[in-house]
Amino acid sequence: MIGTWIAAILTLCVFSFLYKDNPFYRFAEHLFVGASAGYLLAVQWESVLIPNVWTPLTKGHDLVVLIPLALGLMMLARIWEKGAGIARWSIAFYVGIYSGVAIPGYMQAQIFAQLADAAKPWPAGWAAVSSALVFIGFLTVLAYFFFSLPHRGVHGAGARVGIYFLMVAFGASFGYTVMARVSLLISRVQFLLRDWLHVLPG
Amino acid sequence: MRRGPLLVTFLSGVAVAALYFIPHHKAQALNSKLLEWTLVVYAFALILGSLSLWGSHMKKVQNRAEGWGFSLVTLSSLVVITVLGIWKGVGEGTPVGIIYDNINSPLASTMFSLLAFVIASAAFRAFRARSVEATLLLITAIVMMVGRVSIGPLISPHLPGITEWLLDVPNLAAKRAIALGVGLGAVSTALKIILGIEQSYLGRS
Amino acid sequence: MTWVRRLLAIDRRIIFLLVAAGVILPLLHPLNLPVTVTPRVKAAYEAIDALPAGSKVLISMDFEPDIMAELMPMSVAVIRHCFRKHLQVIAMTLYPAGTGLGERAILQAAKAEGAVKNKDYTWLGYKSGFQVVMIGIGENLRGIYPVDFYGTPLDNIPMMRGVNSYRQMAMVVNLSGSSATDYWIQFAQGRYHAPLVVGCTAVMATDYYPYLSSRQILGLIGGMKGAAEYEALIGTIGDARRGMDAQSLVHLIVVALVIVGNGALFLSKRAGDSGGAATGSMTR
Amino acid sequence: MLRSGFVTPALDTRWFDPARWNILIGVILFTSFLVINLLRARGRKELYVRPIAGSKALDEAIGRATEMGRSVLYVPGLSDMSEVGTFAAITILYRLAQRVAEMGCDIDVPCYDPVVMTVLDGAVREAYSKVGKPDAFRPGCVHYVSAQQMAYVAAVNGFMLRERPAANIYMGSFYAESLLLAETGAMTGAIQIAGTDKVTQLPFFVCACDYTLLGEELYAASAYLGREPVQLATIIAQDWAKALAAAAVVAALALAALGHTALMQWLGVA
Repeated sequence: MIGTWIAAILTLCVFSFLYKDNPFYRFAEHLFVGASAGYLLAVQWESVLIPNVWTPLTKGHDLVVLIPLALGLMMLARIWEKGAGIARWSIAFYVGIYSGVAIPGYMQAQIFAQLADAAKPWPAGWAAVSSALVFIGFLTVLAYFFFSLPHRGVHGAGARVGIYFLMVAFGASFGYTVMARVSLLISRVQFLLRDWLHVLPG
Repeated sequence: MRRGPLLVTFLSGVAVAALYFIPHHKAQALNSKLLEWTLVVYAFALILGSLSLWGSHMKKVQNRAEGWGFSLVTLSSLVVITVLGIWKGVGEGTPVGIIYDNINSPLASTMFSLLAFVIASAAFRAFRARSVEATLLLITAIVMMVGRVSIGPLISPHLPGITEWLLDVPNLAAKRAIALGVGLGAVSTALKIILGIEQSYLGRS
Repeated sequence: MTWVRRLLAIDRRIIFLLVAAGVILPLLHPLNLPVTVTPRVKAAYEAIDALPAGSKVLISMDFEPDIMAELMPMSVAVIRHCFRKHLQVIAMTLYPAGTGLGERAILQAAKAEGAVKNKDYTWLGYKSGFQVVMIGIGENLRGIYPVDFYGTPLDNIPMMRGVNSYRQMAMVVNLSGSSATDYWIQFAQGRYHAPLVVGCTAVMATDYYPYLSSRQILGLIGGMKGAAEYEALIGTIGDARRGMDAQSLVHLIVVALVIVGNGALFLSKRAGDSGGAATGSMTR
Repeated sequence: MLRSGFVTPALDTRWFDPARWNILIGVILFTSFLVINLLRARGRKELYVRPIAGSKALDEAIGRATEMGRSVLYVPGLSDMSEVGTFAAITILYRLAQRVAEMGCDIDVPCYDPVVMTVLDGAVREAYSKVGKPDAFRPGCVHYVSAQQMAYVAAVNGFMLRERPAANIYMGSFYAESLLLAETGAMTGAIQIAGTDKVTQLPFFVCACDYTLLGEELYAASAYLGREPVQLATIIAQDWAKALAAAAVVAALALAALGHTALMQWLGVA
């Protein structure tokens, strides 16, 4: 009950930004920043530091855990100017791991899987026209994103066509994005009208 | 000075990339372990970040800078929720869970829904058919907006089919080329990092 | 042509009011416009519908409250469909704040369809780290989730017997509003070949068409509209279908604004004044 | 009792997954493209990369901020170190911060990801040192805001309205926040330059910003800004890979039409 009122008031505080920047919005903004930072910190404590460091160390006497713990503490050294050099080791490890994951991951899901599909034989009949268009679109958009040649001649013409394909794709994303945002607004209004003001049936 | 960290990046990167090709269960267990460690590093980085947030708002309060009272709101909510969360947990039904449902969650979804208004106002003032490209974008967007919702088939029974075709053909073609380009960009960045060519993340070009 | 100039310089707050009215009025006075089902949602429905009774389906609800408007109705509809087909649902989330939502979705669906905990569904709850969890499930589910959300060891849950990786699951359904979907494609599908159905926000939907074409994902439910279609397919009325009238109306308003804005600019240009200048910094 | 039903699936003991040959070959090929071009770059000074409009505008924006005596706001995207866009954001900021330090104006970098914050802080400090002005660096100009998307947006929007930076630069991976940030920025009249590899967000940036780098142009810009042969070489290596990919698709289609499906199958991921 009180929760619904608080939520409703905060909702209105944020909506007031549409009129102009004002102390209500500013209050909501600052509350939000603090609350979310605190929440994320507590979540990391509960879902990472306790199960992945504390429990294995104290219950399982798993000394391997000291490695990530050391890396984490080295990261914290960044608090001091002089600690930058120490924190670099943790960053190096972190970045290395994610780079290593990225190489085969992207190679497979975004390169080979897409090439394999692009190389599928075309169906017969009218559907072949669509397949041909997908094929042309694929090549011309690639041409647009080809940086080491100036956009001239055949390549230039291809890139021109490519940009049209890009624009249609952007338009489609755009339309869908409008749809998503409107849905979120509908849900907020449903909350205000139903859960708070009770003018809509449950 | 930076040779050590570069070696760490190289070794960890090569190891994880190689593990992708090795289905042996021990290799996969090692893979999971390495990924788990990054979570711990992140958790500590978040502590560091929160200290940075604390510092910047604390400075405002100490200097009595314009709007310092608002900074107090940030500072106190940060402390209260961190302490409550560590003490009582963050799940459903805990104090922090309840705070999350009634403060964070409505604030986040309302911020998000502001977009619907902003889009409408931008639609009127900024989405201009200034060139062939922009016109193409706008026409596609309009067809999508009308064709994908209930009102579409009432205007023309062909509209949903047209939107599906737009998604399946030109959209697919462009998105595929983009996926390929982004994929290559990602692989090349990752390679540059592992090979030590890209060092900006260590604060050096 | 002063009226054109005045129109172009209209206060943005008037537009905001227009949008607000477009949302509120149809919610108060529904028009009940019909919902047409699009092929990709149908494909998702059929992929799940074709599974034999008793198959295990992993449903990961990777979203937080901010976008629950789109994904919550979808989750309820998909889970209800699974229960109707007597599929056993293993549900989880990759977002800490998704814990409450996921549980709410599954309880709501279970109540509506009379499904029973540990027999028809298991709620595993939250674990952090996208890649870690997805690879973990591929290798050893119990390593990631030794117990379910309520602390029951998986070995003591009847429906979880013999289930320890994607290999024992007939399908993975990812309902997400983030890049988690990319990782499900890369890992669950790419690395472990689990059949994958995706439900996502409308914004993300167009990005996944290449993966539909390549059959990396079998069906795609996009946004609140997708959820409304799914509700229509299983014959229920939820929040998604209730919101669809407002959705249509606001879309029409946005389209009208684009057309009027461009029309007015065109007219003012023809009249010889630089109509764009009056509209503020946005028209650069 | 219930335990008896559990069957441990056979543990995998293979040391190589033969289904992944194609990926391995792809990685090796691409690595060699990169190495070849790096060697070429070392041998010759001039490698051609087409100019990217938005990257020139960055200098102009810093110039304007300096003239007006106001700051530059740099938003490095809302993603972590696993995203390429973030690396582009780091490299671009490193170059930009050097210009900012030279011109003597102020920069503010609010961060979403704490690890990215640490990295950016190092990069900006280094940039100030590099142009010989380490003392001009203002500690705290790179700061963490929130790893919750909308909290971040709320704070940055508030900052734009109250501090009125003269230039807003958005580089990196952006999601739903793009239009909220860019519209608010436009309201303040700041000059705005954006670049993102998240194509869904591009229409919004295109509409609300003065210059926008489209998709991959973001990566190219980070290389182009430095005009270092090593960076340019990677763009060319990527172009080679694109050409090879296009050729492979054409060849696979042609061969399949003639009845040879081997190439098509080889491309398939198992």
